[in-house]
Amino acid sequence: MSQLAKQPKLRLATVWLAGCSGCHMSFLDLDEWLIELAPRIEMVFSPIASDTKTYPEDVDVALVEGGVGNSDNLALIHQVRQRTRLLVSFGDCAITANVPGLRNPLAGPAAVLDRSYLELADGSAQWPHAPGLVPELLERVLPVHELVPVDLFLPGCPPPAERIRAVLDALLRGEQPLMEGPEMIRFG
Amino acid sequence: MPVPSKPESFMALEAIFLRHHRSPDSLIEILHHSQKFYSYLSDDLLRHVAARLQLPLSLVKGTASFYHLFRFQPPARHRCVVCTGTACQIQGAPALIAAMEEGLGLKLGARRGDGWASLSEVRCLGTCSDSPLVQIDDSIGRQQTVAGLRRWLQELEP
Amino acid sequence: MSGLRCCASAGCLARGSGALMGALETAISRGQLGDQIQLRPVGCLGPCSQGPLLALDPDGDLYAGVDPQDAETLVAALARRLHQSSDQATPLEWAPARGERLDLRAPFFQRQRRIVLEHCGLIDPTDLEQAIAVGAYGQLERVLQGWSPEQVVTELQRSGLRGRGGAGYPTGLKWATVARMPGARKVVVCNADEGDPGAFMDRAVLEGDPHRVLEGMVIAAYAVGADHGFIYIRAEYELAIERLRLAIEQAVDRGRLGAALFGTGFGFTLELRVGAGAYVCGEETALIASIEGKRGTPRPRPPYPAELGVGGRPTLINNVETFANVAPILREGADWFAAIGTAGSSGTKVFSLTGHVRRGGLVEVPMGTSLATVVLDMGEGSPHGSAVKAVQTGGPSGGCVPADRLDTPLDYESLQALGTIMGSGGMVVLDQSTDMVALAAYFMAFCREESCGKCVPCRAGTVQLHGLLKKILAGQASQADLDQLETLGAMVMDTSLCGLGQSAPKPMLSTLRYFRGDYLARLEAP
Amino acid sequence: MSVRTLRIDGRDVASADGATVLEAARDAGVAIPTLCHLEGLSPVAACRLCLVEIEGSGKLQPACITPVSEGLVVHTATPRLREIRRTVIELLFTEGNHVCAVCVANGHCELQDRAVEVGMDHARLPYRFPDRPVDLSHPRFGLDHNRCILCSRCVRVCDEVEGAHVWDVAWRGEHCRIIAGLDQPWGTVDACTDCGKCVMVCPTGALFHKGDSEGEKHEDPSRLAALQRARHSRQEAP
Repeated sequence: MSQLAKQPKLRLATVWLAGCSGCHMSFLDLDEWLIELAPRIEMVFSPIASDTKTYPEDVDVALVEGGVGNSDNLALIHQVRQRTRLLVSFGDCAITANVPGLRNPLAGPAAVLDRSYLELADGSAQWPHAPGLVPELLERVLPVHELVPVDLFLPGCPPPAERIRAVLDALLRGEQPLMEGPEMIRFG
Repeated sequence: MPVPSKPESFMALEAIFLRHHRSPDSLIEILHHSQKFYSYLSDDLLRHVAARLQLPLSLVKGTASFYHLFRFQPPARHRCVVCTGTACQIQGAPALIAAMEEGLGLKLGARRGDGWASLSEVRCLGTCSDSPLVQIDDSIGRQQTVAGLRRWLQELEP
Repeated sequence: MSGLRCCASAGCLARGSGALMGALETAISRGQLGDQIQLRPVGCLGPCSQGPLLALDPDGDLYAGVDPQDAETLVAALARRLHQSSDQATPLEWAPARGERLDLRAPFFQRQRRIVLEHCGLIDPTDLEQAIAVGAYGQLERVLQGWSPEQVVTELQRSGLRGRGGAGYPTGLKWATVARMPGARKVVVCNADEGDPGAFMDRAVLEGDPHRVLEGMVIAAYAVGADHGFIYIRAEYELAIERLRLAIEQAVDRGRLGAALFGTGFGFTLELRVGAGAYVCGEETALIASIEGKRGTPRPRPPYPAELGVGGRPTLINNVETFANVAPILREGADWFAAIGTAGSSGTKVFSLTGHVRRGGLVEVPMGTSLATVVLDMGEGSPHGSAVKAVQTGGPSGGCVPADRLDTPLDYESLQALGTIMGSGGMVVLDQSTDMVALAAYFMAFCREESCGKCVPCRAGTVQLHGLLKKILAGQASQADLDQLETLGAMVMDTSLCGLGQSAPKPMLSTLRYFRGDYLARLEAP
Repeated sequence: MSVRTLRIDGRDVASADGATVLEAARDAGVAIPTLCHLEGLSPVAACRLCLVEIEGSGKLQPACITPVSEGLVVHTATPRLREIRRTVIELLFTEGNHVCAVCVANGHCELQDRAVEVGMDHARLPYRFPDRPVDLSHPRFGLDHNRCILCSRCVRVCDEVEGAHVWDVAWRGEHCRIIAGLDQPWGTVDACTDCGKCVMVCPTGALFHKGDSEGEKHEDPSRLAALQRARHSRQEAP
C-alpha cells in the first residue's frame, strides 16, 4: 500500500450547503466501493455518515455540496476553509450555484419567500421569522469559490459515482486528480 | 395580432420616403424624421416604416434599438440629462447625478411611470470648457453646482 | 471701417454670444453705423473657457466674457474713433465693464500655428462668399484644371499627412489604395462622428469653416475616382449639422458640388448622414454599416473599406481634420507641410484642451510640441493651486501621461510609446484631486455601454472588467482580483473584433502602469 | 481549382484556394473550436473561439474567415490560445444563466461540449445572474433567453436560408437580445413559417421544441449543410 496506509487515515468530511443532497446520494451510489473506502478514511463530518454537529479541526479533505445560500452556509464555509487542507467543490451547485442560483436573477430573496410562504401557502401564510433558529437567506446564492479559495472542482449534477471515485482514489494515493475530458468535468 | 398600419396617420413621412426613393439604406434617416414628427417610435410607426421600405420588422426594430437616440415611448415632460463626458466627469458629474436622482426620485436611466420626468446621461455635449454640464429640457446648466441644480429641480413644473 | 467678429460656436453660444451679437446689432443699427462697423458671427476663436469671445478688427484685439450691456459703450467707442481719425490703428479707448481684453502675447496664442483653423474665427461660416474670399475651393479649381489624380495623391503622400482620427494611418497611402481599386463608382466618406468624450475639435472645424472640409472631400474624390460622398456626423452636434447642411446647399448652388465641376467632366455629390448615438460608429466598418442604414456593428477586416465599403464600393474614409488639411497642403506644397512638425508626424494637430486647466479651449500646435507646452504654458496649468497629475489623451481608446512625462512631444510614436495614443485630439488635464481608479472605471463603463455586443470578449469582457474595477473602488478586491483585471484586460485587447474592444482596456492599463499605487492602496488586506 | 499548401500545427496541409483556415484544418483532422460558425451560414467571426496564431501576423485571426494562402504557418492550440478559449467560454457561462442540469440540451449542447474541451472545471469570473425572460408564445417552439449566447445562427438561418427574417439582434452590448418581429411574442409574428430551422441550428438549449424535457433536445445543426447541398444540387439538375 501507499504512503497513506502508514500514515493516519485520511480525515474526510462531506458538507451540505444549498443543494438537493443529490451529490451525497451519488456518493452513496459508490455502493460496494464504499466498503473498500471505509478502512482508508475517517469520516469526521458528514450529513450522511456522522452525527458530529460541529465541523472539526484538522480535516484533510472536504467535499462541499451546494452553493452558499444562507447565513448558516456562509458561516460554515468559512469554518470549513479554515479547518480543511483540501477543499473540493462537490457538484454543480457548489461550482456554479446551479439550481439554487435560479433565484439569483430575482434580485433578493423576497420574491422567493413571497412565492413559497405567501402565494403558495395553504393556510397561515407568513414569512418564516425566527432569528437564531431559521437562517436568513443571502441576497444571492454564490458558488463556493466566490467566497473562499477552492482547491479542486468536481462538477456534475450530480457528479457520477465513477467521477467521485476517480477523484477520491487519486487523493488517497496522494495524487492530484486529472480533471479533464467529459468523464471528469462535464457540467449537468 | 399585428395592428394594420395606418398610412393616413403617418402622411408627413411620405415626402421623406420619396426623397430617399424608399431605399433600405435610408432607414436611419427615416427613423430620425419619424421621431421628429411623432416624438417617439411607436410599434405602429415602426410597422409603417418597415412596410414602406419593405424591410423585415425585426430588422427595423433591431436597427432602431441599436442607437441610443431613438425612443420607443413618449418622451417625459421634463428630460433631465447629466453630461458625463470626461471633463464633466472629473469636475463633478457624479455629484450632479446623485443630486438629480435625489431631487427627481429616479435612478439614472429611468423615466417616471407617469411621464413627468426622465433622467439620463449624455457622453459629452462638446462644450467642455463649461463643465460640468447638465441639460433640463432645452436649457443647459453650465459649470453647474449641486446647490444650483437642487434649486432648479424644485422649480420644475409638477 | 471696423469689424467685430463674435464667436458663434456652440461653446460661446451657450455662454451668451447670441445675446451679445443681438445687443451689438441693435447698437450698430441705432447708431446707423451698419456700413462702418461690420458685425460677423464666426467660428471658434480659441479660449472657450473665457467665452463669449469677441474679436475687433483691424486691431486684432480679443475680448473675453463681454456682457451684452457693454455693447452700447463699445459701439460708441468705435463710432468715436471712426469720426476722430481716419487712422484706425489708433488704440480703441474702451474697456468692458465686465470681461477683459486678452493679452495676445500669452503662450496660449503665441504657441499656436493655425493651418486647419486658419480661417476659423475669421469668416462667417454661413457665408460662402466670405469663404471664397479667403480662398475656399481655390485649390479644388486649380487641381481640376491642371492636375492629374495621381499628382494629387503623390502630393498628399509627400506631405506626410497622417489620419487625424486617431490611428495615424498615412493619408496619401490610403488615397493611393482606393485610387488603385477598380471601378468608377467609388465613395468618399468624412467621419465626423466625433465620439471621444472631452473632444470637440471636429465640431469646431465644422461650425467654423465647413467649406474647408467640403473642399478637401471633393479633392479626395477627384484623386481616388469617387463620384459620391457622405459626411457621417453625430446627432448631438446640432449646430454643426445645420451649418453643414447650409454649406452643402451653398456649394451645390455655386457649382462647387454636383456635376461637371468648374467646367470639367468631374462631378461629385454629397449626402449628410446623421448618426443616432453610437460611439462604435466611429469605427470604419461600423460607420459603413450605419451609412447603409443598418446596426452599427463592425465586421472583420479584411476586406478593408478601400476594397469593400459603402454599398460594396471601394470607399475612402477620412476624418474631418484630415480633410481640412488637404487644401493648405496643395496650396503651399507638400514640402512646406512636411517641414512643419516632426519627421514622422508632419503638420499641426488641433486639440481640445479641457479638464483641470486654467485656460481651456481649442488649440492648434505643430506636431512635436511638448505636452508641457500645451498644458502648462498655453493652458497655464491646473487652477485653484493644484498641480497637474496627468493628462488624458485619446479618450476611451487612449491613456494617461503622468506629470513627470509631460516633456513628451506630441507625435504619434512618442505617445504610443507611453501607452496612449494621439487620438482625435481630446486632451483632458487631470489635477491631484483625480482618482485614477475611478477614471479607469469611468472609461470602462463607457466602453461597456458602447460595445456593440457582437463579439464575446468586448460584450462580456468589458462588463467583467468594469465589475472588477468597481470591486476595487469599493475596497473589496484582493491581489487576485487585480491580477485577473490585468489578465482579462490583455485578453480583451487581443481577441476583440474591432478597435473599440481592442483598446477598451487601454485607459485602465495605462493608469495601472503609472498609478499602480492608487490601485494597491485600495486592495483588501490579505 | 488550384491548391494551396500551408502548415497547421506543424503538419503540411493541402487545401483548395478560397478555403478558410478552419476548413483546411478540419479537412486535415485538426479540430478548432467554434460556436457562431455553422457551415451553410455566412460567417460572422463573433465568438472568437476559432482565433489562431498565424506566423508573421501580429494579431490573432479568426480561422472561420481567414482564407488559406500559400506557405501560411498556422498554430491552432498554443497555450495562449487555450487560455483565450477558456476565457471566452467562461465569459459566455457567466454572462447568461446556463444551468446544464435543467436544460433541454443537456448532453447535446455545443456550449457544454466546448466547456469540456477548453477544460473549464469552474468559472474563474463571477457569475452575473442576469434577469432574462422566456418566450413560450409560439405553439411549437420556445425561446429561453437565459441560454442564448447571441451566436446569431437563428438570425442568419431565418434570413439566409428560410428567407423569413423573423429574428434579429436588438439593443446593444450586454443588453443585446434576439428579438422576433418588433420585439413581440414569437407566436404573434406573422412572418414565421414554423419551419424550425432556428431550433435546429441553435447550439444551446435557447431555442427548443416545446414538450422537450431535460436533455431531450437532440438537434443536429450540421444537417443544415446537407439541406443546403440537397437544395443546391436540385437547382442545378436539369
